[in-house]
Amino acid sequence: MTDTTVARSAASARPAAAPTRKPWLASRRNLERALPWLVVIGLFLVWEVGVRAFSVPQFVLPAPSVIFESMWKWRVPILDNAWQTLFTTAVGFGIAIVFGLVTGVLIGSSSLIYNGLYPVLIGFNSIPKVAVVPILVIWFGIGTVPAIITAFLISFFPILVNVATGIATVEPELRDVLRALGARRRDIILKVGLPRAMPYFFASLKVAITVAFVGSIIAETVASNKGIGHLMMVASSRFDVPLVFAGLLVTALMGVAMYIVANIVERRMTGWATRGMDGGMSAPQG
Amino acid sequence: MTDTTVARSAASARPAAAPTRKPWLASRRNLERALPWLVVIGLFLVWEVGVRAFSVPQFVLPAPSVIFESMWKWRVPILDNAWQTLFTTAVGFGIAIVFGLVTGVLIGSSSLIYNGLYPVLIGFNSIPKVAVVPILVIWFGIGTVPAIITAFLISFFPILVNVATGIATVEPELRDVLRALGARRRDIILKVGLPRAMPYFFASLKVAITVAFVGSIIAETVASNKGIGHLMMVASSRFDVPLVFAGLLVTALMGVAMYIVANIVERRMTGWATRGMDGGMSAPQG
Amino acid sequence: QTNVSFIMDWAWQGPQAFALMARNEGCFADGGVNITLDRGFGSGRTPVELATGTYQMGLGDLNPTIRFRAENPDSDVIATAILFAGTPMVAVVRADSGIETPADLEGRTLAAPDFDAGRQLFPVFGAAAGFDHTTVNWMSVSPELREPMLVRGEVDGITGFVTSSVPSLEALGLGRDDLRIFYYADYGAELVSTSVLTTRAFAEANPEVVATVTRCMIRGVQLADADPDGAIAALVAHESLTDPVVERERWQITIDDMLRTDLVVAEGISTVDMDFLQRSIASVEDAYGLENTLRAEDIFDASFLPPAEDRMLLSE
Amino acid sequence: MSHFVELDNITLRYGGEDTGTVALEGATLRVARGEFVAVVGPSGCGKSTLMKALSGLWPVNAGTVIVAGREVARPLEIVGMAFQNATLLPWRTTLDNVMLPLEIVQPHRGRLRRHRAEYEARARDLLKLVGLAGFEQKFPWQLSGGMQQRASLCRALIHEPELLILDEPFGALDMFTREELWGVMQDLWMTKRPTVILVTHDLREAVYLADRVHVMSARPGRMVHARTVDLARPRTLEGTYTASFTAITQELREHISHARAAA
Amino acid sequence: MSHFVELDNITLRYGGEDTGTVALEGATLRVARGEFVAVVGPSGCGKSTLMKALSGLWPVNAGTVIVAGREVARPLEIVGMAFQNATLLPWRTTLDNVMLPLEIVQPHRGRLRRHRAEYEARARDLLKLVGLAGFEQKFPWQLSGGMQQRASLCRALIHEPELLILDEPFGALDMFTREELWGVMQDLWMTKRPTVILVTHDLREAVYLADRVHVMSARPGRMVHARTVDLARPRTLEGTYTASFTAITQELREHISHARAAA
Ligand SMILES: Nc1ncnc2c1ncn2[C@@H]1O[C@H](COP(=O)(O)OP(=O)(O)OP(=O)(O)O)[C@@H](O)[C@H]1O
Ligand SMILES: Nc1ncnc2c1ncn2[C@@H]1O[C@H](COP(=O)(O)OP(=O)(O)OP(=O)(O)O)[C@@H](O)[C@H]1O
Ligand SMILES: Cc1ncc(C[n+]2csc(CCO)c2C)c(N)n1
Ligand SMILES: [Mg+2]
Ligand SMILES: [Mg+2]
Repeated sequence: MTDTTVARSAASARPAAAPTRKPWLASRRNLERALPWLVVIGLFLVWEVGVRAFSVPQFVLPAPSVIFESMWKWRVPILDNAWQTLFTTAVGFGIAIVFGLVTGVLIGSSSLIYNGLYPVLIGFNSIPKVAVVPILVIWFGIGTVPAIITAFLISFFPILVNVATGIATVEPELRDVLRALGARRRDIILKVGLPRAMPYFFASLKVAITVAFVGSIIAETVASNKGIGHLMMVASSRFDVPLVFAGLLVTALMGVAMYIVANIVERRMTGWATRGMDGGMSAPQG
Repeated sequence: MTDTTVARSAASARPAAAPTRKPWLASRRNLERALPWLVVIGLFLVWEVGVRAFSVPQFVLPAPSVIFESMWKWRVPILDNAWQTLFTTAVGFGIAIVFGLVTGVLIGSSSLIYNGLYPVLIGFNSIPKVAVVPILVIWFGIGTVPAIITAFLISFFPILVNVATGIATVEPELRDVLRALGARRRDIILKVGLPRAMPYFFASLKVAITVAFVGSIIAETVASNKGIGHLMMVASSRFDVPLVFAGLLVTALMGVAMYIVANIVERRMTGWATRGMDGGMSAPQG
Repeated sequence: QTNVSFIMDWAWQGPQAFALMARNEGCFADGGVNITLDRGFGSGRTPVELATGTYQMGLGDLNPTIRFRAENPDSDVIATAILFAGTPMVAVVRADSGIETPADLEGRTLAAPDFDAGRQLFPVFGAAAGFDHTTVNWMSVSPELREPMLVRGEVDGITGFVTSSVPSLEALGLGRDDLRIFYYADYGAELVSTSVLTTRAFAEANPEVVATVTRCMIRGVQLADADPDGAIAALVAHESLTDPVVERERWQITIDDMLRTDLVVAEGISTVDMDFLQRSIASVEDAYGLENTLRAEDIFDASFLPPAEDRMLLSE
Repeated sequence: MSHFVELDNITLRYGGEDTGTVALEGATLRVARGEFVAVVGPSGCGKSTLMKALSGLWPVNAGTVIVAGREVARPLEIVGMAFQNATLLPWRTTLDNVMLPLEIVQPHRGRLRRHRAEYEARARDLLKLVGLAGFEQKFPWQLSGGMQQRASLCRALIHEPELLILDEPFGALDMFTREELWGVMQDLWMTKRPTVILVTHDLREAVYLADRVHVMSARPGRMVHARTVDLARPRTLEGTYTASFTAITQELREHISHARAAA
Repeated sequence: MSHFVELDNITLRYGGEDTGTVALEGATLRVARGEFVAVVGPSGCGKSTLMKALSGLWPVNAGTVIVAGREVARPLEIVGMAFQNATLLPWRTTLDNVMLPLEIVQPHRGRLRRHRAEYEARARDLLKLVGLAGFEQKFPWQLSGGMQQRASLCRALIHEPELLILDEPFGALDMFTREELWGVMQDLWMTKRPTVILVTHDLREAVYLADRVHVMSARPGRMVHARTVDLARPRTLEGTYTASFTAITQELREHISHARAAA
């Protein structure tokens, strides 16, 4: 989205500054690359210092150093459980992408389906999925399946909404290009609707990935003998708050990892939407 | 999005069919209006029949009739608690809108902020909010505040993502219209970025509303003496599964109600994006 | 009037009704305490809430508090009264499962939440009943899935509190006759249960307040024991979602299985045998693999109790 | 004789019965197979609307639209259309934009996968013909306005449609590029003989290219004049400076002037 | 004398050092305050790019751009620009689109709220002048191509900027509407005397309106010829058919022809 290198063409980037400013540009790019790390490190520092300064008890909020220690100490079970959660989430998320795309296209391209399905979907999605997990467990037994389904159920909706909106707001001019060729509805969706909706599809993936993790983890806390959710449950049941936070941190890491994957795909596919420029509203030199 | 009446101008709707087809059109519009009801009623019927046919035990899945009965029986406390949840959710959601808009604009308009904040936000949002509630309780005490904060924390992210994407993918041609006037960055965002992002902002509200409910309810199950979450906790701790489902159903209803409100505002503000047409990909007559 | 916020051990149910009776009688107010009674979220949460200062006093099964103290040596959560001396911890199996004695549980699968006290103190049960608890397989489920798992036969048994599991199973269609219930206490597990908790710092700063709250909680148990229906009525008035029939039964089970131990009937509520308590602490520490460091006097302070004659049960 | 394209007394209204804008009212146009017809008229008179009606993109409120013997209810496969705005798809390169119709229209659609190289060569040739060689892999927003318009023209031609609808295809071009493309268009028409309907503001262009020029009235648009151009083919640029040529443009000029004044 | 607009030997490249498209190379243009200058050249030669450079929308890679005595680093408030594409904001009505600059540019920005009615009247007058009376409340997509272009022109004029940059403002209009607007432009220029830089493909238009016409080479664009038009003002449409007028257009024609051929 805010990438400066573009798919299929590097010839499109606006000069971000006059040539004389190159050194600054270079350092800006470096800054951009370094910034997430700086933010994270800064956050942890503030946290560590805050916890120590106010001597917050460990069972309230453990210091990052304590969490890292716990992470290292329990690295084997953490990796084991993280792997399980990652797998569950990825599968549920994968199903959600397919389902979200298909249903999004249907809802976005027909006001009948839109009117018929949207309220029901909204209603369903207002329900906390924790409440649905027990039913899934009773139907599918304890294990991976309920977690996958939960990850799916929780994450398809953001995808669906954005795909539907993307399809429904395609500029009629672009649609007419295909219609004028006598294109079938399916072709119009494939050649105009979906490409046009891509930037928003990828935006929705950012949301969907995070909620997919939330979904599989809450399912694991309700009924599972594996996964980060289970690990956090065990940890909290023995007051091991640092381990709980280690589980949260690992989840966050996995979320970011999945985001990076999605981001790479996004940059390849939606460079056109930002014309390969710095995606900002700012002037090239402003 | 798929509205046929447009903001400020009724003169824009495509004729959806040749005049001779009017009666069919009329019945189609009626169908559209009736469809959500039909779908809901159909769903409940299938559910009821299924439960009876397979004599599913009540603790697995109570029949709708049983749920409605329970809803009626406990109507006074349900309304009481629903009101609390609605209030909590609305407040948290309101804060999320403001915060999501502002942060979305920042992230969407600066690749520096984008790069610095996005990974951190993704990481944070991958964490199940249930795990954060206890900390909030320690800081803010048991009651409404943690629930409001949870609703906020869980629902700002979808808004932020879509606003940021909307701002970042504004067509450079439109941006240049303002830039050529020497407009300040703030003006460009207000006059082009935000209007352009509106369809996606409203799309995100659909997601955000539903997760806001999820947020306040899970907070209520962890720390509150009021609200639908509390009700469901009480109900589930004595295995009153029909009452749990009654709570879920009321939540779904509230979600739909908030959606309808958002939808009305949306239709007023984003008619331009669909050119006031049936939002479909279909030909006027196809 | 001193403000005290008090957290219960669980949602408002039959076993929690007594506190409301005491409050309705005006016991706290008369003693100069303006008490706020909040629902709880499990006995494990209470010591944490007290240690963080979110609440000044609370109610909870003593075992999680023992563990909390042992694992956080700096913390100073103490009990000022043990209201229910009998432990509600049980293992429940179906009567037709072929499990006749606790030893038959070996190699079987039990369902319970990770934080379930019955599951966490299962080693104490194993040691007392003389079987190898390590051969048991556990299935981690949330509380609302525990009993359905047993009903649907997906596990051989569950652990939990008799006050919660038995009414739940009845609601799911398994009456007492269909069940075999192993009370940990019946096999010699030396455990106590629901206690009035606070921090030592608060108690030393506000001795009268703590004494009043402790006295009134005992008073509440006396009242609720003498008038169970009145207790449920108070409960219904407080929590409109209450189902009186279920809660009446729950309270009755609490009276029968947890409150009326021989010692309490003979010498009054919160009459504590310190040797028993010390052994109980040791068994908890053993169950969690902790060193035996906590002394009974460190965790139970009898000095806030009213005199024994004010602690006798009123009924009979 | 039945015509290939037959618009009969059509009315087209954007929006509702009372509030809507009536863009066309009683417009009639007949074009024989293989004819080259131009439509001229004042800005906003309904030329683009007429094109949308006859391509089936927008349904008419009254009257009939018949193309190739069948009433037009939805857009036809046999049409190639260049819109007034280039409307290239921004996520496709210029080459991919030009090749779009091949992915949609039979028989190319079915053959595209196997004969990709051949079709791609055809697209590249077309692009070269309009002066866009070397820009095949650029995205539309990397082209100038006139270049976009030329790419859009290629897209209308690539699948060699029977009916070509061109809405001001040369409007954004300088005179020389424009005149060059007139020649290209004329060659193409004379070899393949598609039916062409061209909207233009340039009377020289209309007379150079068309067999017949229709003049539209101001909105609501209808045909007020038709002028057959019986100049010999192939026509040359020099020919546009002859007296017979300028007489025709002059005549059309007057009619448009009237049409505008009447509004 | 220092010029109001001074582009000195500028180079502008889209994209990277090696792979990018060089759109302008060594282009130089000087315009005095109050002058009316036209720029012509073959399609894709860099005319629009030149406008973007001089309005500060796109930074140059080499050379200097000076407007009103200061080097242009970012767009200036004193500019009114009509883009080659109308680029009206689709969520605003025509009237609101035209009034957009008033919401941005001082002193109008500060006065708009209190003097709304007055400004709105001005906008309506402008719209009427270009023949768009009655379309104030329509959305851009409810206008024809030519109507959109006219609205876009109004937007460039509404705040009476000192420097007007017009990129083919009349390209989508029929001859009559176009000629009418030439008159409007000339009147406006003669009364308010803004500095105007006009890009056009129509040599008659260039010579009718401008004090000087610059011819650009094919890409990479630079100025290859400048022709001062010393015809008396106000110029008339009849004047465009005089020999002195056509001599100038003919001369320019030849230069463009050379510029194209050289590429
Ligand atoms: N989508 C639309 N909705 C409403 N009105 C429209 C729409 N499109 C065009 N109109 C109106 O219909 C009339 C005719 O428009 P049309 O685009 O056909 O004109 P045109 O002859 O092509 O003009 P130009 O030469 O300027 O392109 C105009 O008055 C315009 O305002
Ligand atoms: N955003 C862009 N990115 C990359 N290349 C561009 C971009 N804009 C224009 N170009 C290239 O720069 C060159 C000049 O384009 P420009 O738009 O200035 O031409 P022009 O003279 O205005 O042409 P026309 O008369 O067709 O409008 C063209 O070759 C074009 O491909
Ligand atoms: C560790 C632990 N603490 C509390 C409860 C909740 N609970 C359910 S029934 C009951 C009655 C006893 O007073 C209590 C306290 C639990 N299940 N596990
Ligand atoms: Mg048109
Ligand atoms: Mg241009």
